[in-house]
Formats: sequence, C-alpha cells, structure tokens
Amino acid sequence: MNKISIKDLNLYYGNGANHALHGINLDIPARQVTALIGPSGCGKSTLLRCLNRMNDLIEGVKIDGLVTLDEQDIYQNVDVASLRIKVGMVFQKANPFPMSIYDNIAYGLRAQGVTDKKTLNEVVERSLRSAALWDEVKDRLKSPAFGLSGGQQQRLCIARTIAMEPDVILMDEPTSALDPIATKKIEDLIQTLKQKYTIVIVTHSMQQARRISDRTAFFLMGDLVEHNNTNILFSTPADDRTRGYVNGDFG
Amino acid sequence: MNKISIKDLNLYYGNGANHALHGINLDIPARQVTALIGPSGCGKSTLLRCLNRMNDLIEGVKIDGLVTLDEQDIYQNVDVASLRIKVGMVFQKANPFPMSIYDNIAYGLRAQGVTDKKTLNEVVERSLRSAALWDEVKDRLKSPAFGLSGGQQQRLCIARTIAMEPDVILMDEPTSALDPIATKKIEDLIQTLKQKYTIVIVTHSMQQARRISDRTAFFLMGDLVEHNNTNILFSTPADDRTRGYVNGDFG
Amino acid sequence: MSYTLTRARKIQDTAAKALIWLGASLTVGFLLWILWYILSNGLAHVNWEFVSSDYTSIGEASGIWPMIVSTIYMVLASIGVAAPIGIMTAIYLTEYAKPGSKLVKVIRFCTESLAGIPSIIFGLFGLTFFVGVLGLGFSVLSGALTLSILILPVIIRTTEEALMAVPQSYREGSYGLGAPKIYTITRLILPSAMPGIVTSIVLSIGRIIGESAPVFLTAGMVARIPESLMDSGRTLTVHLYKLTQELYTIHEWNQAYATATVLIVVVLVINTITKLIASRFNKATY
Amino acid sequence: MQSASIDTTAVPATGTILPQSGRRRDWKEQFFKILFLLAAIIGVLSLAVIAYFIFQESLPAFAEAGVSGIVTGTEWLPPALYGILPMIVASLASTIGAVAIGVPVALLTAIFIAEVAPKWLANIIRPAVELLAGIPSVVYGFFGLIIIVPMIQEWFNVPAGNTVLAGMLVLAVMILPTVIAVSETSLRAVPKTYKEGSLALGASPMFTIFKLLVPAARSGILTGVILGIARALGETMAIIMVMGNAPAMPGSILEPARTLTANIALEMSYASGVHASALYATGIVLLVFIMMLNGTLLYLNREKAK
Amino acid sequence: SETISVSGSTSVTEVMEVLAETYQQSNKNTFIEVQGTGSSAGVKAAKNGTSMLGMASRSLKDSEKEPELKETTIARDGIAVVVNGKNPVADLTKDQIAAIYRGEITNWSQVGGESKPVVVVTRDTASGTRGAFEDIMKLKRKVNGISVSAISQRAQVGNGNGVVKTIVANNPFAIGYISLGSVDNSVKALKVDGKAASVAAVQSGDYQVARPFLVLHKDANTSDAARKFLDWVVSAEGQKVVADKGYISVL
Ligand SMILES: Nc1ncnc2c1ncn2[C@@H]1O[C@H](COP(=O)(O)OP(=O)(O)OP(=O)(O)O)[C@@H](O)[C@H]1O
Ligand SMILES: Nc1ncnc2c1ncn2[C@@H]1O[C@H](COP(=O)(O)OP(=O)(O)OP(=O)(O)O)[C@@H](O)[C@H]1O
Ligand SMILES: [Mg+2]
Ligand SMILES: [Mg+2]
Ligand SMILES: O=P([O-])([O-])[O-]
Repeated sequence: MNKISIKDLNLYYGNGANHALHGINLDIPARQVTALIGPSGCGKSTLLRCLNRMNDLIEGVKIDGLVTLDEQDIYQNVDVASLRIKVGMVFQKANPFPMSIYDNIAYGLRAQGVTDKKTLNEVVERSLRSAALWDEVKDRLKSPAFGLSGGQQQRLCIARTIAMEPDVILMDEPTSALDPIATKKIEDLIQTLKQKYTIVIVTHSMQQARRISDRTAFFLMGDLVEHNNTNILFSTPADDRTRGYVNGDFG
Repeated sequence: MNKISIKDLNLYYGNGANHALHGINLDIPARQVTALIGPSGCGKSTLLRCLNRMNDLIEGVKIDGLVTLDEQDIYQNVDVASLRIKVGMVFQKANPFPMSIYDNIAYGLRAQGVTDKKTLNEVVERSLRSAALWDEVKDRLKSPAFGLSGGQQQRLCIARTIAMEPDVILMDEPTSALDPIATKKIEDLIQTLKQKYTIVIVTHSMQQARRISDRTAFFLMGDLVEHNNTNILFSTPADDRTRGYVNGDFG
Repeated sequence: MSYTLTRARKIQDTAAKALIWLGASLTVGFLLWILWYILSNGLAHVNWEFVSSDYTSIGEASGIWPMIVSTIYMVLASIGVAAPIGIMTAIYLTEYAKPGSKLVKVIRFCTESLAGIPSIIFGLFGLTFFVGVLGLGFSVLSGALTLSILILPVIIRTTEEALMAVPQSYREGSYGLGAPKIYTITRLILPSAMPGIVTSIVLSIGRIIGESAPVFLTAGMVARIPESLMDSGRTLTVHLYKLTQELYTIHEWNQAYATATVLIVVVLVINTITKLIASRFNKATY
Repeated sequence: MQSASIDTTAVPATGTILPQSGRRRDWKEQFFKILFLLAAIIGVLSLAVIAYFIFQESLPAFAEAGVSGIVTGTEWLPPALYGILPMIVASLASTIGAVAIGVPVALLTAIFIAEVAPKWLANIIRPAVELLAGIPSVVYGFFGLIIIVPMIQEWFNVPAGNTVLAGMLVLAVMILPTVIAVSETSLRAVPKTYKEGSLALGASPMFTIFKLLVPAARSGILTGVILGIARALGETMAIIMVMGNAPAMPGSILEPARTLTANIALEMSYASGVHASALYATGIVLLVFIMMLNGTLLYLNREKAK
Repeated sequence: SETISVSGSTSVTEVMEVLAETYQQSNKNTFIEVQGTGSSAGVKAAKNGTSMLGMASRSLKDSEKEPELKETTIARDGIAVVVNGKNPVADLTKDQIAAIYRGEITNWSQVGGESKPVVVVTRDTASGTRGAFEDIMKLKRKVNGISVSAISQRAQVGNGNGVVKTIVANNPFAIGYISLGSVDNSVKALKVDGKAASVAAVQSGDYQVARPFLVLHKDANTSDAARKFLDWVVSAEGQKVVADKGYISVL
C-alpha cells in the first residue's frame, strides 16, 4: 500500500525563474524506508519539503502536480497543521529553538495541548534515549539548547520530531553531523521506527542508503532518474547515470 | 616544523560550569592535514575554534594554556583580525551572509580593502571553481545565497574561506552535507591546498580521515586520547579506546 | 499513538486568530477615525494657495509654506544630529562593550528612564542651555539640538535591539574571515539591522514633527522661512498648537484642520523618503 | 604573511591581493572604537545633564516644602502648598489604564502585521501606523476633546467628560505606534528557521506565534512596551486637553485629574521662584517613578530569562 | 536690517505679532521677532537681555521688580464669563460667580437655572486672565499666611482661550471665562451684575473684569529701534491695531 504518492510534481522557485523539480512521479510505500539520493543541489530537500508542505513558507514557490497522503490530496482541503503532525520532518540544518533542551522536546506536545508533567517527562526521556542523546544531556535538560555541539543539536532535532510519533517521518540527512556510533544508533532507530511508521530519508551516503532503505530514488538536476527496490537499484541500475553515480565514477 | 602548537589547553563554557577541553597538548605540523576525530560532543569544534580565537565571541568562555602559531602566542599581543586572516575557518553549520553569492565570496577581500573589479571577479571564480560550485551558480552569482541548497551553502562557505588564501585552514566537517562526488572534489582541493597551507579538519568519517590526513588526533569527552601519524593511529592504535572507536565497535 | 489536532486546540487557535484580527481592526479603526476626522474637516480648506503662500498675523496671507519649510529643516537637523549619535551609541553598546557589562546596563537604564521625561522639560532645558547659556538664541539649531536629546533614547534602544537580533553566525562568519570590526559592522551588521534602525528613525521623525512645547521654547515661532539654522522658525505643529490654544474665529478653526491635513501629508512624504533612502543602504537581501 | 596561491597556475599571491595594512587598519579600528565610545558618552552625558538640570532646579522646592510635603501632600496651592500626591495618582492611573488598553492592542496589531496579514495588507498598515506616530499630540488632544470627551459625557452620564478615562483612551491610542513599530520589527527579526521548525512539528501558527516567536522577540517587545509606557507617562499636550486638569485627588476614573506632566506644562510659563522649582520637583518625581518601573521590568526580565 | 527681539506671554504674543507686522510694513528694514514663551520667561528675558523686550500678561511680583526694569502697559484685555448656548442662565452677580468658582454653588438651580450640576472651567494659574479674574472676583484666600487662589480644586482647567471655549461649547453645564476678544457665537457671554461684557463697557469702567498686557525692557539692553517700536505701540496708530484685534486700548 502506498502511503504517499507523487504525480507529475513540478516545483519552481523565484516565481517560476528556477524550475527545481521536473515532473516527479514517485510512490512511497507505507512502513518502509525510502531513500532519496543524488548530488548536492539536485532537489532532494525540495521534494522532501513538498511532502509536508514546508515549501508553502518560501515566497515565490509555485507547485503543480499531485501529492497524496493516504489517497488524499495534501494540497487541497487539508488542515496543514494536522498534515504536519502526521508528517514530521527533521531539517537538513539543525534548528533548535531558543529554549531549554527539555522545552525543545516538549514543544510539539505542548502545542497539542499536552500539559501533564508526567507524560511530558516520559516522552522527553524516551525521545532523547531513542535519539542517543539522553546520556549526554540528562544532567542539563534545563540548559539552553544552543549550548549543544553540532551533532548534539542534530540529535535533538531528531528527538523533537519523533516525540510527536508522526505517521510519516521525513529526514533530511539526519546523520550528517554524527560520528559512526551515533549514526549507528540513529540507523537502528530508523529500523525500529519503520515497523510502525513510513520513513523518507535524504542521504549522501550510498552505504547508508543500502544499509537502511527498502527503496531508493535517484535524482539528478531536478529529475527523478530512477527509483526501485534498493538492492536492485544499487546492483542493476536501469539508467547509466544511476550506475555512474552509485559506482562513484560520475561527474 | 610545527605550524601550531597547543600546550595544556583547558577550556570551560558557562563561566567554568562546563569543562569542555582537558589539558590538550597537540602539535600541528605545517603543510600537512591534521584530522580531529571523536564522537559527537567530545570537543572537536571547541578545539578548532580555539585556534583562531573564535571562542572569544562566546560569552562565559574561559581558556587557559598556550596556543602558538609560528611560535607566537596567539592569545597575547596579537591582532585578532590579522590572526584570523592567517587562520581561516569553515564552520560546522554553513553560515552564508544575507547577500548575493558573489558578495559572499568577495566579502573577505573587500574587508581588506580590495576593490578592483577584475581581481574580485577572478578570485570569486577561482574560489567557486575550487569549491566545486562554479558550474551550479555561475548564472546566478547575483542572487541571494539563502536560495542555495544545504550542500551548496556548505561549498559556498568553503569558497569564501579559501578566497582569502589563509596560511592555516580550519575546516569543521566541510563535507558533511555533500554527496560523494562533491566530497571527492573537496578532498582533492584539500590535497592541493596542503602543498602550501596547513589544514586542520574535523571529520566524522574514518575513511575520510584516512584518505586525506597525514596526522590524526582522537578525542573523547574533552580529552585528547591519542594523536599520531594517521596510518599508525588507524593500524596500531596505542590506546584501547582509540582502537574501539576506529574499528567501529565502541560505545 | 499519533497526535492529531484536537478540537480544543482548534478552538483556541481560532480564538487567538480572532483576537489578533480584532486588535488589528481596533488599531486600523482608530487610525481611520482620526484620519477621517482631520481630513473631513481640513481637506476642503486646503488649496495650492494655502500650501504655497506666506503667513501673516494681520491676515493678508494665511498660507503655511514657511511652516512646511521649517518643519523639514527641523527634521533634517534633528535627525542629522541624533541619528549618528544614537546609532553609534547602540553600536558601542552591542558590538564593543562587554556583553552584559555594568556600563551597558547603566546606559540602557538611563536611556529608558529619560525617555519618560515630559518633553516640556526638554524644552525648558533647551531654553536655558542652548538658547541662553550657549547663546544660540531662538533658532532652528537650538530646537534641533533639544529635540535630538529628546529622541535619543528611542533611537538608542530601538537600534540596540535591532543589532542584538542580528544572528551571531553572521558575526562569526565575518570575524572568521579576518574582516575588521568596523567593516563587519558597516557592511554586514548594520544592513541586517536596517529594518529596526528605520523604525527608530521613523518613530523619531514622528516625534520631531509632533512636538510643540519643546520646539517653540527653543526654535521660537517666527512664521518666516528661516534663512539659516540660526534663524527662528515655526513648525507646522507649533502653528497648529497656537491655532488651537487661542481659537478666535471660524477661519482659524478651518486653518487648524487644514494645517493638520497638510501635516499628515508631510509626515507621509518624509517617512516614505526615509525608507527609500534606507533601502539604498540595505544591501542585505532576505 | 606567507605568499601563496591556490592554483599552481599564475595567480596573484596573497601579498599582492591583500594590501599590507596592519598598522593602518589598527589605527582605523581604534579610531572608530573611540568614535563610538565618544558617541555613547555624548548621548549619555546629554541625558545626564538634563537629569542634573532638573535636580538642581528642584532643590529649592524640596528645601522649602520637604520631600514628604511634596510627595505625600494632597493640596497644590502655590505659593503655599506644593503637594502632588493627587497628580502622582493621576499619572499612574492614566498610564496604567493606557497600557492596559494600548499594549495588548498594539501587540496584537504587531503580530498581525508581522505574521498574520497578507503581505499587501501589511504593507499598507505598517506605514499607516507610522503615520499615527507623526500626528502631533495637539491633534490627538483636540480629537479627544471634541469626540471622546462628549462621548464619555453621554455614555457614562457624567457632568463633564474631561476625565481620567478620557486621558487613558487618548494615551492608549498615542502609545500604539511606538509599541507596534518596535515589536513588529523585533518579531520580523526572529530567524525563519524557528518558525519552520515549529510548523513542521504540527504546531499551529497561533501556537508558534505566542509560544515561540513572541518569546524569541521578547527583549525587543519589552523595549517597545517600555518606550510606550514612557511615552504615556511623559505625554503632556494631549492630556492637558482632555483630562480636566483639576488638581484635586480624583475619586474615580470618571473624574477630572491632573497628571504630573500637565502640572508642569500648565504652570511653568507663569511660575517663578519656589513655585517654578516645585514644578521641576514634579519632574524629579516622574523620573524616579520611571526608574522604579524600569528597575522592576529589568528584574522581571532577568528572572524570566533564567 | 535690524532685528528687535520680543519674547514672553503667549496671550500678549497674539496681539504683538499683529503689531509687529503692521509696524514692519512702514519700517521695511526692521524685523521684529516675536516668541511666545510665557510671562515668567518674558520677565527673565527682559532682565538678562536675552530679548530686548519682554511680554507679561500680569502685573509683576515684588520679587521680580528691579529699578531699571521699565513696565509699559500696551493694552488691557477684558474677560467674559461664558456658558453653553443651551444654558438658560443669562446674568449672574459677582458673588454668585465667586461662589460657583469656590465650589459653594454646585447646581444651576441655585442660581435660577435648571437642576443640573455646574461644571466649572477655569484657566491655568499661568494665565494672566485667571490672575485678573481672581482679583476682581475676590477669589483669594490665605493658607499659612500666604495668599493663594480660592478657586475650587475640583474645577476643570483649560490651558488657553481656545480650549476653555471648546469645553464650554461642548458641555451644556459648563461655565468658564475667556478673553473678550475670543468670544463668538459658539458660547454665550453672561452679563455680570447686569452689565454686558463689551469693549466699551470695559473702557468706561462699567465692566471691571480686565487685566493688563505689559511690555518690559531695560534701557541698557534695548536698541533705539526697539524703543521707537515701543513708542509706536502706545501711539494712536499702534493702539488702533490693539482695538481692532478686540483688546482694550490704553489711550
Ligand atoms: N556554547 C556552549 N555552551 C556550553 N556548552 C557548550 C557550548 N558549545 C559546546 N558545548 C559543549 O561542549 C562539549 C563539546 O562541544 P563541541 O561543539 O566541541 O563538540 P564536537 O566534538 O564538535 O561535537 P559534534 O561532532 O557534535 O559537533 C559538548 O558537550 C557541548 O555540549
Ligand atoms: N529558496 C530557494 N530559492 C531559490 N532556489 C532554491 C531555493 N532552495 C533551493 N533552491 C535551488 O533548488 C535546487 C535544489 O535545491 P535542494 O535544496 O532541493 O537541493 P538538495 O538536493 O537538497 O541539495 P543538498 O544535498 O545540497 O542539500 C538547487 O539548485 C538550489 O540552489
Ligand atoms: Mg538539501
Ligand atoms: Mg562540532
Ligand atoms: O502666556 P500667559 O502668561 O498670558 O498665559
């Protein structure tokens, strides 16, 4: 069953000046990990941001085509906030809020009216543990999130998103600032999460895509070149450009 | 010859509350690439920022110990701006300025009073080419840098730094947001650069450290555990913790 | 469990949104009401002759051209003195002084406190000090110096806030490139803080144009085009003040409303020009 | 500095691109640092001189009537009695009222312009609000006198509408531009990434505004509010025209009253000797009030920041 | 050309501006600069020479008098007691007016009007008008041996003829007093002790509610031109201007 389905999606930045996505067609199956790969600037983040309508916030963005979540057009008659509760997102650049570590994690729940201290404490601890950050910050939950290292901030943002237990989790290079150990933990987390949730991940690491994803889509300059079962895409790519890229002799 | 030498360096955040670097002793040889590795939050960025006194900008930071550049104490009787021209830095989080791509690159030179159009054009083009960004942005040099993708912003910041041709280049995970191809290009650049410059790089990728660095230093929770010739450190580490980390079975 | 938007939340949201619209409507409502009040009474009496001719008390001419000119002089001179001092003070406080230092706190405390001193006291001070002690006499210069002190707190504090809101990563980036402090400030920080600085200037312009007592106590009220900064001049508001304090005839009423109408146009024009000028400095693109 | 170039090809070496200007730059940096410091000193000094000027002028009155005779005296009968307690009450009441009405409206409007309104509408309202800042207080006063005062007379069925309430309403309108403009700029200066992060968590725009953006802009908003309060406390001309200025202690907000500022403006042109000095003393009391207020706000802000 | 500086009382300013302009028409190379700063400031200015001529709308206090300071009365200003046009009351005695201002009479029915509260409007103590009004109505009392105003502390205070007039015009219960020259049909002038307020009545002494307009100067601080102007002001020609403006000539 497809959780998300993208049909003929075109996206333009700068009021049409920059055609960033060219007629993308992609189905994202439920409870699987779909990886988006491709060279920097090819449109991966742009596509990801279409899935929870984050691009609405950028001025001069024009979108046409169809994106459905559970068969429902997300650009029509949809309450955007509810959509984004269902479709959570971890941004490419860690963006902690100017508040304490604890409040950062509790933020999303509080936004839904959860005020119960016990629930909040539980969720905060659980999320931080899942994101492999708990041990490092458990003694400074009340200190500002800005005092965290780059990788810690990235894990904080992951924890903040999974605290909401969304249906679909969009992750834009969630381990880019992480060391191998932390990366391993996040990858394990993704494997656990996919039993319940649908995950779309942007990654630059072929190894990572191979390790954790069920399906992979390869982008090049705004085009979706090829998408397939991860094993197939990496072993027997249909397109020359894909082969070149995954074998590392492209460009 | 040692370009930079660090002696008994201690650093505290939050007016002494958080002891982030514990008595670091490290020599950084000229015209070589030194890699700093270690798990997220161990103090790599903190150390890097000590080398061009970037930590001066953070409130409540206390430093003791000695850091010399070309045998000169950089914390005593030194013009900080001149120091930073000599010791350039690429930050962990890409931080483009709110101006056009061109102006971002030209910024550093203009700050030194370079106004000649031709020189600026040349330097901008050369720097962007070196950072493997020229082809993607050559038609939009005058558009705002905020309209770049994550990886493009990262390369922009690299270009901005090398435009200044500093003696020492500090790079905090310069390829974290880059695909393999772009990463390869930046690594090649680093190899070229090291013929003339001294480079210190923070990286999470063991492979990268192995590929490009001459010496590697391994950090753990604010301690410098071990530093050595890269080959030796990876093949026959002296410390168990180092072995565990580089073999990926740590933690 | 996956969270969904609860009904209660939705209601709260709608309520909050309604409140915001209500607040904005109230403001706009007041604004329209006052504008309508002025324009409906004044517009009919504004004509080219009124705007362009001189003013005499004998009643030969009752134009307001000299007042328009004096007002513009006053704005230029006051902003010319206060804006550089205020902005530079704010720069010193945010970029040079140690963050959170005593000095910063003391200065901030002083400026905020003095913002509440009634303007007439500034006027009396100007009358004693600039007009008297310094011997500048009743002149646009005395007025401008007095008003400069009056608006200084607003410029300092608002600019300071704007500077503090500039992301630290810009400073890091610039200093990391070895850019000199002054270059970083003029080319990166000030342009990024421009919206806040413009706000402070526009508010100050409003204050300069809108004050009466501190102006006539220092710049006087001679209804003639000042030939230099050392001449006395009557601003539109002082003129209006005089008309409203001693209204004798219906003609004066009409004049008062017409003056207020012209004043609104003058404010609009000056504000627009200010923003145009500022936008030329503001190279930063968002 | 080492001369070197990135490419092996012929490229100008560092030394030739960058002017060798260590000394001159040092000098320049130093010059500007001193210039800015000088500006700060001039700014603060001029303000200090004014404070000193008021203090000095007020001394004779304090000498004659005593601090308590002035601050706690209830009768203002120059040249015999110089009690300004009723005026302190009136100033506080009118300011508190104005702030209670004006600040929420202003904040909501600022939020509206910065976050809620479509761009075209914001672009109309913003300059309109700035226009409001340029309308002279005499006009507000006259507007109040002709429109608001008779309205109060009718609605509340009081003999005269020149009351504390009229003052509150007029002041509330008058502080709008300051509070709106400063708050709105601060809200706009909040980094976009905060908003993105919040919305991506499914927080509604309203939650984002009130729980994230407003706290992030708190310092600027507070500045706007303080400047607004100061404006209300210091406003003179408009207040004189609508509040009735009776020096007696007001029994309710539906009675006339005289504020500290009105007292100064009303009598200064005529007063001489101790009477004039007593008016400056009124100014000192005002200054002390504002300082206390600022002290409290500063303290509150620090507590909250913790 | 020569400039004559005149400053002081705002009320005197009204007539002084007209006098100055009329004078300038026949004396082209004199310019008379008139500034309204208040009576006290006018006295001070004349004493210390900041202005050649000072204006005051009240008699000098003993403390202000100096032997060299010369006083010239240039006009007298009649004062009319006014009520709202809707008020049936048309005539009051001085005693009744005084009782109203003392706060002893609080209802119009006590003086033959409707049963409505009296809204008392007075001028600021700064006004010469008020000074004269208090003198004539005997509105003085002693506190601690010092003579002070006896006008009720609850009376409304307006700071100018225009404001008092507007309050009275807008409030059916109000009573106020304004300069005779500013009376028009928006308010109703009362008869006092059966005598209508008019210029003729003031001049003949029938209507006694009036105050002097003074010009002060020291010979040492004044130019010949200034003294010549002052002489002209009290000449028949100057006094005609005074009368035309609605004030009472001193001839
Ligand atoms: N501004 C700050 N205030 C307080 N503590 C800080 C601050 N910056 C970093 N720290 C803490 O100091 C420690 C070292 O941080 P640092 O940024 O050097 O880590 P790092 O090795 O660069 O990690 P990463 O790979 O995640 O970027 C961390 O525990 C971090 O939480
Ligand atoms: N706000 C914007 N305005 C204009 N152009 C944009 C904007 N954001 C992205 N682009 C452009 O659209 C293209 C796709 O950008 P996108 O961020 O989707 O790339 P990406 O695949 O995520 O790259 P990276 O791996 O570097 O993050 C790029 O060429 C980029 O420059
Ligand atoms: Mg991206
Ligand atoms: Mg780091
Ligand atoms: O200015 P006056 O003294 O006449 O009120």
